[in-house]
Amino acid sequence: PDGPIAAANRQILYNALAIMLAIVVPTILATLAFAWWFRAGNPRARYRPTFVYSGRVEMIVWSIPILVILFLGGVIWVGSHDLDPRRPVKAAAGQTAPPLEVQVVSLDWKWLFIYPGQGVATVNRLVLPVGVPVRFRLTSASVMNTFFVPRLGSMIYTMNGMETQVNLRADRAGRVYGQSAHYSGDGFSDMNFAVDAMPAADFATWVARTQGAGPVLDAPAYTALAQQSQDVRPYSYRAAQPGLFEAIVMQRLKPAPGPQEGRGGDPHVSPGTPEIR
Amino acid sequence: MNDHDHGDTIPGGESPDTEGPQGATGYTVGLFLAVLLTAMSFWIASTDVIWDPAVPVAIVVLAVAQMGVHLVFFLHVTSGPDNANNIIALAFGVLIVLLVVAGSVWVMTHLNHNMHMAPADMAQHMR
Amino acid sequence: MSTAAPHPASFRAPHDPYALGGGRGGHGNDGGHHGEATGHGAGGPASKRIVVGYGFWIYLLSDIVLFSAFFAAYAVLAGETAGGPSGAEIFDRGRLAIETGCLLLSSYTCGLGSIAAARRHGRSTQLWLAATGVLGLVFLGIEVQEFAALAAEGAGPQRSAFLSAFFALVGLHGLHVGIGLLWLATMMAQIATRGFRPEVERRLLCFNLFWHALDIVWVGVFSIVYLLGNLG
Amino acid sequence: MLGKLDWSAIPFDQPIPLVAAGAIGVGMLGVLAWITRAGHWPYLWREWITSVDHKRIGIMYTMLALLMLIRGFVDAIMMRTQQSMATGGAQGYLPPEHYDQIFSAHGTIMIFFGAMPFVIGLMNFVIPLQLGVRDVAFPTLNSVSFWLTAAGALLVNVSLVVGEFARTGWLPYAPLSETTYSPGVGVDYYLWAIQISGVGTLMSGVNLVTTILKMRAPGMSYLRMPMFCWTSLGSNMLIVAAFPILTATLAMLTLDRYMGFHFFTNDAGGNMMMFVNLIWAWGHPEVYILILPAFGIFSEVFSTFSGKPLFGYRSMVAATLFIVVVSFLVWLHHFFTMGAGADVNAAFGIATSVIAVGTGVKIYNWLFTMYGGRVRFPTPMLWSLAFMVTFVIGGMTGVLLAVPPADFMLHNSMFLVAHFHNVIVGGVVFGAFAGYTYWFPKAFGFQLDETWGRIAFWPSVIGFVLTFGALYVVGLDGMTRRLQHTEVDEWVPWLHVALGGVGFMMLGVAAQVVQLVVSIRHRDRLRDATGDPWDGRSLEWSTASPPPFFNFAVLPDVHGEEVYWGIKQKAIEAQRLGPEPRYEPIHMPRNSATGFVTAFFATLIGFALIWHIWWLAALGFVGAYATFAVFAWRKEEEYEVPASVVAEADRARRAARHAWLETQRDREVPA
Ligand code: HEO
Ligand code: HEM
Ligand SMILES: [Cu+2]
Repeated sequence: PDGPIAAANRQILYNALAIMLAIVVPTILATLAFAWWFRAGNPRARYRPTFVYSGRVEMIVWSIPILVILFLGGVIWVGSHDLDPRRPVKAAAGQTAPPLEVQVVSLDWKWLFIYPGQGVATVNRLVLPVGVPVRFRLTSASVMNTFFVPRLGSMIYTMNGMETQVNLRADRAGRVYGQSAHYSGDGFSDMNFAVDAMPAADFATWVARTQGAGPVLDAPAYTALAQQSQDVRPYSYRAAQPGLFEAIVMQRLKPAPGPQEGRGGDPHVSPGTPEIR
Repeated sequence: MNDHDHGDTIPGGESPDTEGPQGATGYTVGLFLAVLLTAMSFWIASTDVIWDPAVPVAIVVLAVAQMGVHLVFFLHVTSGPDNANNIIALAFGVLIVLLVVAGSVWVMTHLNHNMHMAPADMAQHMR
Repeated sequence: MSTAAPHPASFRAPHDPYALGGGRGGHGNDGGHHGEATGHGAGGPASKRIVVGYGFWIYLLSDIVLFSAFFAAYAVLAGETAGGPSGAEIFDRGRLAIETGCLLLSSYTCGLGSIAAARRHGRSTQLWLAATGVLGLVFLGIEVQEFAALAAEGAGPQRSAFLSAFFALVGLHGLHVGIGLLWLATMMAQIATRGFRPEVERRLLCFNLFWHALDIVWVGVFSIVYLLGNLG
Repeated sequence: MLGKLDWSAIPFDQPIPLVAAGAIGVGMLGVLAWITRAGHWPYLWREWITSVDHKRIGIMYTMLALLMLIRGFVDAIMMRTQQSMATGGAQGYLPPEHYDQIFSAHGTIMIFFGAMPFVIGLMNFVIPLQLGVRDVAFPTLNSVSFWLTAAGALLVNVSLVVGEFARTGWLPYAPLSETTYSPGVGVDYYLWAIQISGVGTLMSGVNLVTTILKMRAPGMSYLRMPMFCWTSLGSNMLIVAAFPILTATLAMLTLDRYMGFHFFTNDAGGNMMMFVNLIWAWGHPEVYILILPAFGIFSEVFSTFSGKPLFGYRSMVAATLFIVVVSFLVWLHHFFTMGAGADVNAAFGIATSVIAVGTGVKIYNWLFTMYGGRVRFPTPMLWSLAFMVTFVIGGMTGVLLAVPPADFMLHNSMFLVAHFHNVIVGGVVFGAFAGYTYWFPKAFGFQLDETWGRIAFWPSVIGFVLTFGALYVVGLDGMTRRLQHTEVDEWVPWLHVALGGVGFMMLGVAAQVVQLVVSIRHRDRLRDATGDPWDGRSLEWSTASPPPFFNFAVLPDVHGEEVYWGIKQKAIEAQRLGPEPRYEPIHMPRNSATGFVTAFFATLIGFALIWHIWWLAALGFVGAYATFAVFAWRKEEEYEVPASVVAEADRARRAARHAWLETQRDREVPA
């Protein structure tokens, strides 16, 4: 599902890498060459113990990095603005469907994806139509996480009581890997999810099928989901209560409670703390 | 120049020339100025004479002025020739303080702006 | 072994370092003015007084940076009242004026104390220091009372992020004042038992710096926290 | 009575830490028993524990660092093994709650108790010698600093057996580190260990800044200071300016955890982004605190072993100061992906890449230091060359991460892990090793065995390149950091390569240990009588090895740059030393137990607070104040060394020098 964002990220990355390699590699070679040629045992090398300053060398020494950084600085400025996560992406050529909104909630330790327009929700599985711009609105039920699908591009943090945004687009059908890029506790390693990109028609079918089966996501169901659990298999909700995401962001639904008694992993290692408040 | 210290000075040091009545005078002048500036701050905070949005600015400026008074009259930090090291250290400190405070506020304002839903925004989403 | 080579321009060292003499062998407290020295402070190690005073100055700057982090936190969190009281609702300007007056005056008495000490007037030094201590105690008393009153009203630091930042910043200053008082008491005992020995004088110098610096921090606190906070 | 502490705190069900700690405990008891039996306590107490000699303290710092580097390396081996085992559904041998402690402890120990004490130790040892003075500005404070650092290290290691360590990473991001999500004592161990050692570091920074600015030999103007002193000055200025931010940030987290404050909590208006912001306002300068002294070491090494003064000295000074200031302008690059917006990201991205200019200048000046030189390749020089070759790659990947759109793909990935190990190991650790091998003969009077030095060097470098090269690859392929197990098959071969690399590094570490043992055993053969085994250029080489406790019989009189080099050439030319100086009595600071006692109470307070044993904490504070009062009332800070003692030591040194001059009779001195 590579899309325009991932492509642009990657191109910038490789461009920057190339321009820097162009001066870093010669630097490495020169280091080895100088050390070798001027080794103490080489009678052909001229010993010039007074060569300790040269205006010309200083000029070059300061200006090469400055020039590279000037160029990179430009790339940074333009790139930061062009690829600002909040900036909407365009639809793929020939694609007319309106942008899709997906609300993302990171929980301990799984991902909840809510499709407000479709009324459904999924856990640990993200389904996207190909070519359609997707606007992700993200928050966290407890600690910080980072929403990251390497093949789609830019990552973004999720935080409780706050909303972040990222705009992405998948251009090819298929399944790729998504994960949290920010450590969030013991169950972190299983905070990954499958991303399925499919043609718009298939997406519609999927939505319809999902609406037909599975539990309902309302406040009590969310509260149950917010308990800590690891390695959760993907499943879906046939209906998600409207406004749930906003309620989480506004903290009308309380932050997740964290570890139960024994508190996280092994009770013997972590004696609980009485609440001091 | 004090031969003993080959010209070095330190903040707060009572060097010979500030001894005697001069020294006490310095502290008294400092106290007077500080009281004046403090009083002005308090006054500005409670009066309507100043244009409202300018009040915080005035208070900050007065605070800076008063810090300067303290430095000069109580801590004896001056721009004298032997004071270079003290001033450089102070300048570095002030630079860091400004960077940390202003930088944090700048960064955090942007983050908060991008992250908190404004209530109006919220209402629209809730409908 | 590589061939020896003189250093270019600056090569004019006349003798072996072991032969350096001129009798500058003491531990840094007798370095005279060095004729050929270039640049500031190049005349050999500074005197102990300078070294101690400067070291403490550097420490104070780091302390100011510590405060600045709390100031930054306060600036960021000042609006986060979480439904609890705001600054305008809890700050009392009368009390603030007394606190400020006490601290300012104590800076003054502290300064006079240092002048008395420079003149080796034992009695008046002690008197001025005692005055400083009393003023500091009054300041601290008022602050503790303010904190207790706020906590009793349910506006303790646990109430909101704003109050957390407020209590931490003002409390940190108060903590410094408290430590200063402890130090002051120790100093006075030392002057009483020891008289004006050089190390006592150096410590007195540091105490002075410390106390004045606390006053400077307080200027920031009363301006930014209280006066600006009171504007609502 | 004992707060939260009871038997359940000891992880009887976890064999690995228990056995490890048991082994360490038995080892330590054995050492203590041996010391007791051999009757070494009085000597240790007198000459080391209560010593305020900057050289002794520097050596103790370095020894602590070496121990902790090994401890951290063991963690690294465990992590690499786990990650290469736990793939494709397998869970490996370390469950998450254990693995998470390991990477947190590894990062914490390596940075705070490995790298920091190493560079601080070297600075402590070298700076007064290079400045031509007898000690640092505040010798007793110096001892306090060291012992507080040791106290912090002790607390971290105690967490291995009593309770747990933090499971929040080396920087305890809120709200994960808040009581709600980390109710155990792990984060508290972290907080108190770092606060205690942080105070030590801050005081050490104050001490060394004052030393460099106010305690130089006569004539040693700023532009005559060796480069190492300059970069140390920069590093310590950064300590003084940055560590208070760390202290403040961790204090806020502590208030949250202990008293229910709301700085960074999810509820009541707390703002976790403020934690991230503040911690990096310290964290970024921190990495330059580490690398700047290393830059100084490389400057000394390149110039010594190229037989040339440092190229572009003034340029280097400028670049150092440039880095000091700019390092305070870039911290946001650690959270580009938090969403501050395009303008902020771009500004910090550009500021970050600007650092590459200052660093690049340094790289090229070292390059031209070799140009036209007569380059020798003993171990310190090998480490330095390896640094040049690898660090430019690490720096380059750093600049890559400073490009926000690229960082959006690489943040928190293994690529990042590879970047910072590339600069820390290739820069700081190689620098520390270069410094260690370079100044070892100065400290102990005999050289380290060169053969074993080379044997240690090659596998270390090869292993390093393999390990972190592999991590760059998986990072580019999207692998994130801190994963206890993985499920992506493409990563597996690379994780094995990384494990192989660590295997090589183990050989290197082992060889380094062997080198030390072999060198000590053959110290007579490796003895250096002249005090100047490398044909050095700065003042530390002018005194004996090991230097007498007063460093210099008479303070050197500095005329020009590289004063010692100039004098040496004159002496060789004239075939004689200067006339014997007039020896005078010297005042030296007295030993003091203050540091040790302070650290004892600090450990007590820390432990008591971690376990909520309030009465013990109160007791600790009383003890700390009592220590202060006793210290304040002590009588004589200094004692006098009679001129005869000074003369005797110095005449012995002069005799050795004379003998050495004889051997230089035929050395040509070019015009
Ligand atoms: C000693 C330690 C050290 C050093 C020296 C550096 C040096 C640099 N670092 Fe790194 N770093 C260090 C330690 C860390 N960094 C990190 C993370 C980190 C991140 C955040 C990434 C992320 O979280 O997503 C960025 C953007 C950088 C950038 C840089 C840059 C630009 C430099 C520059 O200083 C490098 C300059 C050197 C160069 C460029 C090479 C030589 C120059 C030449 C040859 C001149 C010509 C070259 C050019 C013009 C490009 N670092 C982290 C992660 C912490 C964590 O998250 O846990 C750590 C520990
Ligand atoms: C020499 C061999 C070393 C090896 C093999 C090694 C290996 C590792 C590994 C495997 C990780 C965890 C990566 C992950 O998050 O998945 C890690 C993290 C880390 N290492 Fe090292 N390391 C080494 C040396 C060092 C040194 C010398 C330092 C610092 C001075 C250091 C500092 C860190 C830090 C700060 C982290 C991050 C910890 C965290 O995620 O919280 N390492 N290292
Ligand atoms: Cu950084």
